[in-house]
Amino acid sequence: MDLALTESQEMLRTTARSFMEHEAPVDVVVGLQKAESSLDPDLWRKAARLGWLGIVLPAEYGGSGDSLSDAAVLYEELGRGPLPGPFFSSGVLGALTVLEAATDEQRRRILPAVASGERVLTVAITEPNTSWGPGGITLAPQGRNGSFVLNGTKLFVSDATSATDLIVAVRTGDGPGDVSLLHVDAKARGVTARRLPGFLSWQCEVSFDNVQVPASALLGEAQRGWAALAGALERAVPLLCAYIVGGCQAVYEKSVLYTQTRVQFGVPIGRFQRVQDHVVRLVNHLDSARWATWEALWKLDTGRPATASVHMAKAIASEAYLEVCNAAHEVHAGMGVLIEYGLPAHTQMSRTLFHYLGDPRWHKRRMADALEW
Amino acid sequence: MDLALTESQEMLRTTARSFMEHEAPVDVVVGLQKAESSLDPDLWRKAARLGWLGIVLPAEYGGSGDSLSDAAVLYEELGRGPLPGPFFSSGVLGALTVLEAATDEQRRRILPAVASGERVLTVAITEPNTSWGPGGITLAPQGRNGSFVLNGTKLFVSDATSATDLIVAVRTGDGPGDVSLLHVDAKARGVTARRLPGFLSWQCEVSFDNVQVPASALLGEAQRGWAALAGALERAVPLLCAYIVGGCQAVYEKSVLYTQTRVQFGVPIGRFQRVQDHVVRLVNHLDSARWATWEALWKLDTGRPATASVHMAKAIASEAYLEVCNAAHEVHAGMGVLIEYGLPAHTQMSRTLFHYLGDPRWHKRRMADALEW
Amino acid sequence: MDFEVTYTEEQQRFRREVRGWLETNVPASVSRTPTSPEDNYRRYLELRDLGRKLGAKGWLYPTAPAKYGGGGLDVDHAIILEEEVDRFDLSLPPYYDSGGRLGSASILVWGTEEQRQAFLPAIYRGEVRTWQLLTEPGAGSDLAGVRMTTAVRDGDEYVIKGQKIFVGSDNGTDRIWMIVCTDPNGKRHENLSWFMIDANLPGISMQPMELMGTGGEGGTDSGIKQTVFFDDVRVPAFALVGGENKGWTVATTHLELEHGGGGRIGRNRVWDRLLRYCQETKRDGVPLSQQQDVRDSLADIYIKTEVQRLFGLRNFYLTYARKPKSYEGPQLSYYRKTTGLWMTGAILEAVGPAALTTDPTWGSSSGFLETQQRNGIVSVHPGGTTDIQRVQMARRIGIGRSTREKAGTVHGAE
Amino acid sequence: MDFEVTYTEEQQRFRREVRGWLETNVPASVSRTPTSPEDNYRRYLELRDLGRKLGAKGWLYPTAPAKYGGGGLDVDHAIILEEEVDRFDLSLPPYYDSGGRLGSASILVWGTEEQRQAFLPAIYRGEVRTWQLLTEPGAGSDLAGVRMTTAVRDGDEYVIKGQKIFVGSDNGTDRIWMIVCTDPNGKRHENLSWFMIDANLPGISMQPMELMGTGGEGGTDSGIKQTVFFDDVRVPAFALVGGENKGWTVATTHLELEHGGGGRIGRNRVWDRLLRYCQETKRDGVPLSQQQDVRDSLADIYIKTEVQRLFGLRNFYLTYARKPKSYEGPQLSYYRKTTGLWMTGAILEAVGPAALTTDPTWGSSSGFLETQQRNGIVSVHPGGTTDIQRVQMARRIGIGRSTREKAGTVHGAE
Repeated sequence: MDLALTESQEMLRTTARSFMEHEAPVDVVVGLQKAESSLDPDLWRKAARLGWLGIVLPAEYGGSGDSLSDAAVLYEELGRGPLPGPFFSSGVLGALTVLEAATDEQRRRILPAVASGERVLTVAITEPNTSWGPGGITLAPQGRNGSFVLNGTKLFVSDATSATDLIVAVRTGDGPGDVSLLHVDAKARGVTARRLPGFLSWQCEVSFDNVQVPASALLGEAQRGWAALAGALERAVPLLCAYIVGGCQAVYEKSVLYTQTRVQFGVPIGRFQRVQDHVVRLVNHLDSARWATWEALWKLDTGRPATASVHMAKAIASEAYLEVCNAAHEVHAGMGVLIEYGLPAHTQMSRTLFHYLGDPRWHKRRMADALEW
Repeated sequence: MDLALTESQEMLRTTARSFMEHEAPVDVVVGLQKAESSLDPDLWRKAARLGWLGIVLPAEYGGSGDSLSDAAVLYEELGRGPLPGPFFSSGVLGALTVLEAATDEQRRRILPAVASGERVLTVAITEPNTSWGPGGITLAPQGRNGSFVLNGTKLFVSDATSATDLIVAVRTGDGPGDVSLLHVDAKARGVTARRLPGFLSWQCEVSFDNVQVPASALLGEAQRGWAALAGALERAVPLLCAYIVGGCQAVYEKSVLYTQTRVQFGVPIGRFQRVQDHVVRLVNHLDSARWATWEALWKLDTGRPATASVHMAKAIASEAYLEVCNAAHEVHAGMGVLIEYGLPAHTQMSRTLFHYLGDPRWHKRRMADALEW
Repeated sequence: MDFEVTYTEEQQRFRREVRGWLETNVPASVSRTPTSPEDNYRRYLELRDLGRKLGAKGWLYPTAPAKYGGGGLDVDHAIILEEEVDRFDLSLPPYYDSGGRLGSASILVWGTEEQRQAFLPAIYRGEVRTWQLLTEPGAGSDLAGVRMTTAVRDGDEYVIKGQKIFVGSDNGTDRIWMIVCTDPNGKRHENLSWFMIDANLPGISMQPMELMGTGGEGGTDSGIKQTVFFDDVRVPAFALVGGENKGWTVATTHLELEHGGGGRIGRNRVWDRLLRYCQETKRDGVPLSQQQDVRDSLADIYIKTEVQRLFGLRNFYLTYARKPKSYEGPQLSYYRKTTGLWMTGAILEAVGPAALTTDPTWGSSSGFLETQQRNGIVSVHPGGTTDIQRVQMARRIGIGRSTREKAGTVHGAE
Repeated sequence: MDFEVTYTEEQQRFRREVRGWLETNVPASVSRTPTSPEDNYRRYLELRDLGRKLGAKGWLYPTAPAKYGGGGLDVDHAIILEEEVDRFDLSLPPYYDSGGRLGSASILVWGTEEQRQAFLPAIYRGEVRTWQLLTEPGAGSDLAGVRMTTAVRDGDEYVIKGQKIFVGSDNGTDRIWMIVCTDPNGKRHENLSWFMIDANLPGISMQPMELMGTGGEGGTDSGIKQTVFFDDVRVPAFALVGGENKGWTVATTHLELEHGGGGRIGRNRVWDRLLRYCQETKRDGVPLSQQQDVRDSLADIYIKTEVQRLFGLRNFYLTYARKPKSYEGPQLSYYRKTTGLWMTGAILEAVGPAALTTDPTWGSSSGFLETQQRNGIVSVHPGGTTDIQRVQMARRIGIGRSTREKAGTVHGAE
């Protein structure tokens, strides 16, 4: 048993922490919040140069071939911002989906450009019914002679306004899992991506209006799309959880510092039991998310059955980030809701990720199924 | 609008409070806890003499014809003990069920003896499936030529070990509500009542082994039993809630007193915010239960539609008593779990009444149905 | 007990009169959700105009004494008025005027006859709106710790310097009232003074603060509060209410009201709209309200709003029947705030991400769900954090201190 | 990271050896739920006998130093032992001996070599059981406030007077250790002393306290604790561990362990049995575990037990890898207690009133659900209320005081 990071993980953490402090301090993160696209070209180039965009990809596809646990160290640091940008959408979920679904030729065509940052992927799964299982996919392409025509809408697609390539899950049969994945050019005629307004962080509507998709756009085999996506999700979700853990950690540190420095009634407010209790609640959620996430990563990296652990980690992490932000708002009162202070960026992200890729109730039920109760 | 008690209600409260202080202080209540029967003959006689056993009955049946709100004043005081005994089982639910279901002849035969305390009723509704709706009633009498034979089990029957007469809900048809009520002598051959052991307050198993029941035992008409019972429950449940409110109030007062007098770290523990927060949680639950209960009573007494309010009151009160006791245990630590201190009698009662006549989830769903969402 | 206000025939006539008047005078356009800052301002002016019309009839502050320009009506008539404006999703006043509502209560209790005559009519008639200035960078929960903003007597005037934060809303104000420090070396609670002043005096300047909540006066933009700077602002000594260094005592009046002491009647707007949304929105062909999960969440949410209504009703009764109160004011406030915050999560779980967007297609109508998601958080701190409200409750229950604290007085000479 | 202990071939052989030994030596009868006080005592004697056999092999306190009679085994072997006894629903020691477990840790750290040799072997070999005596009527959460029980030096002896409450369990004890006041006028934390004494000395008497929980040593009767009276009890000065007035320092060692600092591995017994119960019990023909409501509750309960397991694992790792700890000890304890209390409600809602009865027909097997209903409440206070555990957490996080507090030492000379 060893619950410490390895030496190389510690080094990666130091690099990433320093990157975040210099390139993405709170004013940068706050400044990006209202942008239509989450991608800041300068940050994106630098991240690509550090090899972060291909961190989960094997070397043969231009990646660094790191373990998921290694990548989690990076995503914890990115989550501290919370740094916007399609890091996860493209570099993790997009990359792993292509890796799971595509033919080797397709992989070689797509993935190196993902690792280098030239291509930006996002995976379009859910629709207005907002279900994250295969049953929620109803968008069915027309046309048969090899090519496809798409008409319809995908919703809550992360970072679609900065994507160059969309991986679209479509229904191609009547069986529950008869889903195929199409690789669609985000600039193709008839494709429109729009950031949804409100208390959401770069979740987009993508609409397809008579979009012509060539036969070669089918990733791998038809009807095998859900199996591939499920495999990619199982490995991607714990990295989203790591991003959340990093967010929780940053909010925790902000809150502790505030209780130590904010003076009311002549003493730092951390002396008041009620304020302490908000912090206690916060750290309990943080640690729950952290250890559930890391155990799931360990199971995946060591080839153990991990499905139940992954669902549990997402359920815990989703709830944790929401509750951590709530507790932080109680600690900070007025200061916490000032946009420029930076806490609202976490709060909005916590709401966004609460449901993204499945909310706690959905994951708890999948967990129970996986445990075969 | 007037949220105060009437003058006569204030008088009843004073009488009942004084009765409880003299006849049923904490050592009496604690002393009764392990008895097989909840009925203390001396207390029962005195309560009868005060007219409390017929408080919801019209004068023509030997009762005092008080409103439900009047009766609620009494039941709040009894709940402070919490005073054991079939006050509610016989004097409220039993009496109202007979009133709703029976023919005038039957009422005249049964009810005056209930008001005088000679007969002790209890209503046997639920079975091993522990559902409180008509669907949960599966015990079906055999025999047709007028008389009935009962074989089976009723569970969680309150105070059955002190009852002289059982009102048994039986299934007499295939329709969901095809239920009839039989008036069974608790001493009849083949009837066995047994207090269920454990963290339950006088909830009993009643088993029927070839029990012969004459035709005259049918209360009112066949198949009309559920309608009658539903009518009785709608009026009885708020009085059970009032008993719970009284319990919550007593636990609240005990807890406040303890925080004022228990000294640790050189000050009364009430000075600590964490201790205060247990009390705050407690009083919020207490007041929720109180006002939901009294609004339901007011609706019933003024002939307004009250079904949703009654379900809401029971859902809130059930949860409140449980949480109030939990908070009190956090306030009291070790002292609170000493049997002789009296808090455990409330804690056990709170668990018992959590589910009795329907748990919060059941009542919330019935409330939603009643509101026609 | 009686949980309902019973109306006489005269009162029912009054209700018909009010309803008819409102149907004529409330512009249909005020129900819109503003789409831009300019639109927000236009809507604000429409509401101010409505306020002046209500004020002229004595319906803006219906129970305020008639001799100062209020309605002089009894509680029953006030309830009718509130219920009727509530049908238009409005309150009295129909715009952000908590400074007027709370400030006028303090003046009525603590002002001299001259001050009442000078300050109250403009408020009651809707001619001015008023912001309250309490919080300072170093004095939030610890309101009695106000030190940064000071006033020094100079002849017939006071000179005010300093800074207040988290003030008001958008679109400016006519009047402000504030607590300032008039004795920097004085004892706590005996060193503050309460002033009612003109918002346009030389030396007063404002700078907006962008908040996570939605617009203070409607709209789905970020909420705006102000930082207000005082640079040697000269105010007449007449602006001092309740006497020098008596400001804390004066403030307890409005704090009791702000902490829920006054109670509330009326329906819960979030609930009504949430239920309607769940009944009208289908997922996989079935209305949300018919799905067991959502139904269970709705039941939980409904029950909390009902308890809040009951606590509000009780406080309303205690206030107007002049019964003694203890912890009930802060209890209502605490319950309302914690319920609002809890509800953000409950609604998010029940409704899903549609609760997070103002998108006209994929969100809820007028973005009201998204507004609740933000404001359920932002509403937790103004008027005292939930921590402070528990401090109040504990003191009044009699466990926080060696002597039990009393509720502030909210009745004045009438 | 690696969340699993990896076993060498030697360790796997050891596991087989332990398993075989336990299968031979654990009487099948100990798994019964005692039905009477007499039966409870008989079962206790069986467990003590098992303890002596384990002790003789060094398996009762496996990581304790061999030179004092412990097992001298490393952590991996200890884990194997714990996992194997856990298969019999037992722990090490297999009876209530927290006094021995916590007391021996203190002696190992703070005792002299002579004291270690005198006190430890009997504990490690299972020859004695030990109760701890801490709480007094006036000193519960405020343990440092012990004043009622005093010890006065008289030559080579101390004379102890006073009273301790909430002590031990049923069936008596051989040894006791306690904190007493040795300087009534001394400074807080510098006026207590720590004694290890024989439970049968003249002047010691006990009186049972009946509690709401179930029997401390099994059974579904009321739980029993003791009030212990000291009437001029003379103990040798040798019984004083750590020096006069150093008792608070000595106590911090056991408090850290008691507050979860040591961590825990192993499965959650309530969970395993609850799941099995819900799979085996049908309602209306369908297993509880297949009903969506119950399934959702089970998922919530499972997740909390998993988090508790992960916190325990982390603390276990930190302890035995000798990594610095901060708030993790009290966090585990706080989480365990609040989860246990919460779970009483969650199980009651999921399973219904069957959770409340020990009835063999209508309750759960051996009444384990009913036991959880009681003990989930009763377990909240021993070893520090949840309030006190939050005090500890806050201090160690560095917000409760001006200087951050360190975790107590749990390692001694080995």
